[in-house]
Amino acid sequence: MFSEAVKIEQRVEEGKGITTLRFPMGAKVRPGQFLMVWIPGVDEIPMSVSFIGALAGITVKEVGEATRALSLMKEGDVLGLRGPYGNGWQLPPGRVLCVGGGVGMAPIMTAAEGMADRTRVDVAIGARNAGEIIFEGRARRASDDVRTTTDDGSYGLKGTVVALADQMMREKRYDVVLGCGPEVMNRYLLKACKQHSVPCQLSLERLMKCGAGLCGSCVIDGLRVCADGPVFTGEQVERMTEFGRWKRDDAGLRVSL
Amino acid sequence: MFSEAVKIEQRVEEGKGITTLRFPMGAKVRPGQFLMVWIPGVDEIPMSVSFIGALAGITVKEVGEATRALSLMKEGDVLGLRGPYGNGWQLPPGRVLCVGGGVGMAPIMTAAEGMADRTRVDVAIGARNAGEIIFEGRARRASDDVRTTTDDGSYGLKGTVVALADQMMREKRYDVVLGCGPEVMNRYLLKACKQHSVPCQLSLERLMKCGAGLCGSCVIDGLRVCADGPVFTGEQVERMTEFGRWKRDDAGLRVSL
Amino acid sequence: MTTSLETDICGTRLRNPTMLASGVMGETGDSLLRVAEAGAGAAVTKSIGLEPRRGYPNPTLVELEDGYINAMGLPGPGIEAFGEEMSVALKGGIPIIGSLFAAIPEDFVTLAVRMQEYGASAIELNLSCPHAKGYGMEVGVDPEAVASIVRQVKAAIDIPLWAKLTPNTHRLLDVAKAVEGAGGDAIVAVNTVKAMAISVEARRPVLFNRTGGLSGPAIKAVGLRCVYELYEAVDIPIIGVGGAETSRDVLEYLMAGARAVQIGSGVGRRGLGVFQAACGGLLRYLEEHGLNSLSDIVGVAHVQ
Amino acid sequence: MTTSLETDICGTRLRNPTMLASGVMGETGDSLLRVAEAGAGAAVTKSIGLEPRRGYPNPTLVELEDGYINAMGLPGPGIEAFGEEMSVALKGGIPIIGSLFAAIPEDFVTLAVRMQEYGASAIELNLSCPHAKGYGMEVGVDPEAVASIVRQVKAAIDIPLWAKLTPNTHRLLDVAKAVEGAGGDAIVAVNTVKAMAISVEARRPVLFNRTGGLSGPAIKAVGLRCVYELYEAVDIPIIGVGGAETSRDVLEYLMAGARAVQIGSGVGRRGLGVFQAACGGLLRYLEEHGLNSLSDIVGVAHVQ
Ligand SMILES: Cc1cc2nc3c(=O)[nH]c(=O)nc-3n(C[C@H](O)[C@H](O)[C@H](O)COP(=O)(O)OP(=O)(O)OC[C@H]3O[C@@H](n4cnc5c(N)ncnc54)[C@H](O)[C@@H]3O)c2cc1C
Ligand SMILES: Cc1cc2nc3c(=O)[nH]c(=O)nc-3n(C[C@H](O)[C@H](O)[C@H](O)COP(=O)(O)OP(=O)(O)OC[C@H]3O[C@@H](n4cnc5c(N)ncnc54)[C@H](O)[C@@H]3O)c2cc1C
Ligand SMILES: Cc1cc2nc3c(=O)[nH]c(=O)nc-3n(C[C@H](O)[C@H](O)[C@H](O)COP(=O)(O)O)c2cc1C
Ligand SMILES: Cc1cc2nc3c(=O)[nH]c(=O)nc-3n(C[C@H](O)[C@H](O)[C@H](O)COP(=O)(O)O)c2cc1C
Ligand code: FES
Ligand code: FES
Repeated sequence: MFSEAVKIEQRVEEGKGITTLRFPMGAKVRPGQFLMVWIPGVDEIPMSVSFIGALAGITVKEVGEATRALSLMKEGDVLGLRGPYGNGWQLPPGRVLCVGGGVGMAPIMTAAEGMADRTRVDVAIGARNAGEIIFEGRARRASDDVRTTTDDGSYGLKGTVVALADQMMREKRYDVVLGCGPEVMNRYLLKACKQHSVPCQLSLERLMKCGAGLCGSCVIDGLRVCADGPVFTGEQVERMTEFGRWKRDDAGLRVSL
Repeated sequence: MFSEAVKIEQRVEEGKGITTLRFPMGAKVRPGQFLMVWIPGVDEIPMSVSFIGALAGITVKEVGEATRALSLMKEGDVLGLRGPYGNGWQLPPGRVLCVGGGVGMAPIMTAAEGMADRTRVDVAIGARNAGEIIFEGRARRASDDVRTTTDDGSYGLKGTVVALADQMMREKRYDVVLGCGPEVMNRYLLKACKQHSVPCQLSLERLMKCGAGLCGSCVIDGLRVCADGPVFTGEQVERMTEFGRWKRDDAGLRVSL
Repeated sequence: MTTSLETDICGTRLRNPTMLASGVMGETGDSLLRVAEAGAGAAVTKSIGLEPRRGYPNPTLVELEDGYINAMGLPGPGIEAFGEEMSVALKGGIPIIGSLFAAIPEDFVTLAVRMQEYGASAIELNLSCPHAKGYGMEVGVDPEAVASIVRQVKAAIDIPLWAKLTPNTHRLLDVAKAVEGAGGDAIVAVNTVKAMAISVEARRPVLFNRTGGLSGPAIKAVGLRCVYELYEAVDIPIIGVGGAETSRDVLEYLMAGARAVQIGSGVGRRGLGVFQAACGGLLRYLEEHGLNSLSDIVGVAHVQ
Repeated sequence: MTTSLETDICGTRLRNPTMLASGVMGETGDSLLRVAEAGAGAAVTKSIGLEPRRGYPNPTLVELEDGYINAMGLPGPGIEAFGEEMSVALKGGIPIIGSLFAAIPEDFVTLAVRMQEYGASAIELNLSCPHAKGYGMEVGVDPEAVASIVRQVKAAIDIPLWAKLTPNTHRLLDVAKAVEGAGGDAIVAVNTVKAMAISVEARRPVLFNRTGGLSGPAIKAVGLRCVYELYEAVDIPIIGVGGAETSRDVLEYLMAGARAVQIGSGVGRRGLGVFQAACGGLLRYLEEHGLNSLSDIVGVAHVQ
C-alpha cells in the first residue's frame, strides 16, 4: 500500500469521452488491481490501472462529475493516488480469452499484456460504437487474434461482445476467460462461459468509498469488491444473489441495478 | 531498533560479582553497541552487548540496586531489551590493541572477536584483583597475545592495565587502541596513546535515561554518550572539558566525578 | 479442564474475546455473517441512526503506514431498513451488538428499542465519533448528557447497554463514571483520535470533512492507556479497542483490564483472518502458561 | 529577491522555521549549542521548574516503530542552576526559548522573570505535559487557570510569551482563546498524547510512571489537526509540533497554519541532521514553486 501525489505527464484521448492519464508511480501493481484516485476538490473514485510500469496510467470514461473532472485534467495537474487495492487476475497457464466491454478494457489490457506468450492470448473488444473502441492497437501488439464488435455495427462486427466471445469459444478451446464490462455484459458472459464449460474470472464494480476493505459500501452479498475482488471467479459470481440485480447506494440501501 | 522481551537461557558467573546472562535475540548488533536492559519492577539500565550472535549476552558487575537485581536473575526470567543503541567501534585495517578494565572487557571482547585475523589483535586485561579478571579464555581464542594485570598483583602482572598497555605499545606498533574501563583508566590510556602517537577509541559511560539520544541526561559537553558514542575517538575525548572531571546527576546538575 | 477463550460481558457470552469494531464491514447483514464465519467472538454493527444517511463525499479515508484517518460521516441505511440486515446477520450465531448514534436521548431510546426487537444481544451507544457534527463525541464529553442518555435508554430495554467513549477529552474517567452511575453495563474504549491529513501537492486537507478519526496501530498506546485508567475508575466490564491486530495486542488489552477486544482497522490491514490468527495466538499463550481461561489475565497489569 | 526560510514569531526572528522541541537535548547549554550548529532556527529548553528534580526512575522511555512513549517526570536542574546552561546556549546565536513548568501562576512568574534575565528570546509555558502530577496538562485543560497564568506572567516580562497546549482535551480551542485573550503571544501545539505500553511477558506497564506521552510520527496527524483548528480559532501565531521529521512534514504543518515547526522525536529517530535535511527540502520546495518566502504557504490549506 502507498499513498502518493503524482503529476500527470501525459494525457491521451482514447476515444469519445474516454481519456488516458499517465504518471510516474512508485508502487508495484498486478494486472487487474485498481487505485483510489483523488481529484483534489472534487472526489475520490476507483480506477483500474490501465498501464503498468514506470509510466503508469488510468483510463477514464466520463459518466458523471468525478469522471468528467478527471477527464479534463491536464498535463502537470496533481492527482492523489492510494493503493494498489484488490486481488487482480489469476493468470493460469494455457490459452486465455480476454473480453472487454467499453472502458472495461482498462484492466483487461494489462492482463493481455501480462501474458508471456502472445499466441496464447486472444482479445475480444466491444463497445457501443466505433468511438468507444479503445486499445485495439495495444491489443494487436499483445495478441495474434484480436476482434472487435460494436452494438451499432459502426466498427468491426455488429453485435455484443458476448456474442463475439461466444463465437470465439466455439472456434477455440480456452482455459480461462477474463471479462470486464457493464454488469449485464458480465452476466451474459458468465452464462456463455458456463455453456462452453470454460472457467471465467470477472472484474466487478460497486460503489466504493474506502477502497481498503473497511467501510463495507462495496459489498455484493458478503464479499467486498475492493478487498475480496474486484476479480471474482465465475463460481463466486454465480453464488452472488445480488449480482446483476441489486447494488448498494451511498447509505448502504439496496437498490435495483 | 527493536524492543523485545527475552527469557534468560544461560547464567554464568564470570568472576566475583560479575555475571553473564545469555538470551536469544533477534536484532543485529555491532561490537561496542549497547542495550537498554529492563529488569521488570526494578530499573532499566544500559549494558554493553558482551556476546554477539544467536545467543547474545550481557555481562553485569554488581555496583548498586539494578545491577544486583540483574546479577541475581535466573534462567527463565524475563528481561526487556531495547536497542541496540550507540555507534560501536570503528575497526580499521591494521594491528589493534584492546584494553579492558574490569567489566569494561564486555564491549572490548566483542571487538577482539570481530577482528578477522587473530594475529592482528592483542588484548590487555586489567582488574583490581584475580576475581575480577574476566574473559581471559575467550580472549586467548581470539588473539595470540593476551596479557593480564591486577592492581594487587593477585593474578598476572601487578599494576594498572594502562601501564601494561603502555608496555605493549612500546614493544609493538599498533594502528589503533580500543579502550573501555573506569573513566580514570580511560583518561590515562588516552595520555599513553598520545605519547606513543597511536590513535585510540574509548567507550565512555554516563548516566543514561532514554538511551535513544533524546533526554540529554548522558551528555559530555555537547555529545550524547548514547547516540554520539559510547565510543569516541581520542581527539573527541581530548576536546571534552567535562571528561575525567564532571558528570551529570539525575537532575542534570553537574557533579564532580 | 480444557483451555477456553470464552468470555462474558455482563451476560453476553462470547466464544472468544475478539469482536468486530463498529463501522467496519458492519453495514450489511451478509458482511456481519462473514465476520462470524471468520471467527470473531461477536460483531458490532455500523452505528445506525434514525434515517438513511449518505455520509460524506469522498475522500473519506486516508491510509497511513500505521493506521487510517477516516471521516465516513456515519453513512447508513437508517434503523428502519436495518432490520432486514440484522435478520441476516443473526444467522452467524454470534452475538450481534447494535451500535447507535443520535443527538438526543429520545432518539437513542427509539433506536435502542428497535435494535432490541431486531435481536441485538446488546446495545453500543456511539458517544464518541469525532467527525459527525452534532453526534458522537460532541455529546460524549459531557458526563451529565451521557448519564441522561444512558439512564433513559437503560429504562427502555432489557438487553445490556454499552457506552463507547472518546479518548479526545481529559474527562474520560468522569464520563465513564457517569455511564456506570446511570446504569450502563459496560464501557467500550476507544473510538478514533481526532486527526487530519494535508496534501502538500494539493495544498489542502485530504478528507472531504477535513478532519477525521485516527485508528490502527498509531493509537494502540492511547487505547491501552484509556482501558488501564478505566479499569481503576469503574467496576463495570471494559471492552478495549484501538490498534489491536495480533494476539499480543489483544493480550496487552486484556492485561490492561479489558474483557474483550474489538478489531476495526486490523480487518483492512490484515484481512478477515485477523480474528482467527489472534485467537490462535491467545490459545497458545494460555497453554504455554498453563492457564485455563482468560479471566486469569484480565487486569493483571494492575497487580504489582 | 532570493529565497529565504526566515520566519518571525511575534518579533522573534528565526533563520528557518525548524526549532528544537522542549525536553529533547535541552537540559544542558552544550547540547543546545550543538542543536544551533546542527542548523535549527531556534531551540526550546527542557521545561525548567523552581527546584532541581530527578524525574522518574527508569524505564522512562518506550520506543515504538512509529514513535516513543516517555514519562521522564520533568527532571531538571532547577531555575537557579540553569543560568549557567543558558549562558552557554546563547553562544549558538539562535533564539533560545525558555520552557517552564510550575503549578501556580506565582511560580510561573518567578521562573519567567529569571529566564528573561538569562537571555531567553521568549518564554514557552508548558501547560501540557501529560505525566507529571500537578503540572502541565493538569492545569492546561482549564481555560480560566490558563488565562490567569498567562496574564500574570505577561505582566511580569517584556519578551514574548508562548503557551504550549495539550491535545488530550476537547477544550483545546477554548484554552487557546483563553491564552489569546490573556495576552499570550503565540500558541505551541501539541505536547504528547497520553498513552502507555504494557509488556505481555512482564505482565505490567513498562514505564515506571505507567502512563506517559506518545510522540513521533504516530501523532503527526493529531498535531496537524490541532494546528489546523487553532488557525481558524485564534489570530496569534501558531507553532506546530508532533511527529515532524521531514521537509514534507514541516510543509504540512505550515500549510495547516503553523509559522514554525518544532522537532523532538525526530532528533532521536533521524539524528541531529534532521534540521538541515528538513530545511534543504523546504528550500527546494520554495524554489521549485517559484516562491520567495514561507509566508506564501502558511495556512494555504485553509483556502479552498
Ligand atoms: C474497481 C473499479 C474499477 C474501476 N475502473 C474504472 C476505469 O478504469 N475506468 C473508468 O472509467 N471507470 C472505472 N470504474 C468506474 C468509476 O469508478 C465510476 O465511473 C466513477 O466512480 C463514477 O463517478 P462520477 O462522479 O463520474 O459519476 P457519478 O456521478 O457518481 O455517477 C454517474 C453514473 O455512473 C453510475 N456509476 C457510478 N459509479 C459506478 C460504478 N462504480 N459502477 C457502475 N456505475 C457507476 C451512476 O449510477 C450514475 O449513473 C471503476 C470502478 C470500480 C469499482
Ligand atoms: C553505554 C554503557 C554501557 C555499559 N555497559 C555495562 C556493562 O556491560 N556491564 C556493567 O556491569 N555495567 C555497564 N554499564 C554501567 C551500568 O549501566 C551501571 O553500573 C548501572 O547503571 C548501575 O546501576 P545500579 O542501580 O546497579 O547502580 P546505582 O545504584 O545507580 O549506582 C551504584 C554506583 O555506581 C555508580 N554508577 C551508576 N551508573 C554509573 C555509570 N553509568 N557509570 C559509572 N558509574 C555509575 C553510581 O555513581 C554509584 O556509585 C554501562 C553503562 C553505559 C553507559
Ligand atoms: C472506516 C471506519 C469507520 C468507523 N465507523 C464507526 C462507527 O460507525 N461507529 C463507531 O462507534 N466507531 C466507528 N469507527 C471506529 C472503530 O469502531 C474503532 O473504535 C476505531 O477504529 C479504533 O479501532 P481500530 O484501531 O481497531 O480500528 C470506525 C472506524 C473506521 C476505521
Ligand atoms: C523525551 C521527551 C521529553 C520531553 N520533555 C518535554 C518537556 O520537558 N516539556 C515540554 O513542553 N515537552 C516535552 N516533550 C514533548 C515535546 O516537546 C513535543 O511536544 C512532543 O514530543 C511532540 O513532538 P515530536 O513528535 O516531534 O517529539 C518531551 C518529549 C520527549 C520525547
Ligand atoms: S469500498 Fe470500503 S469496503 Fe470496499
Ligand atoms: S540517555 Fe537520553 S540522550 Fe543519552
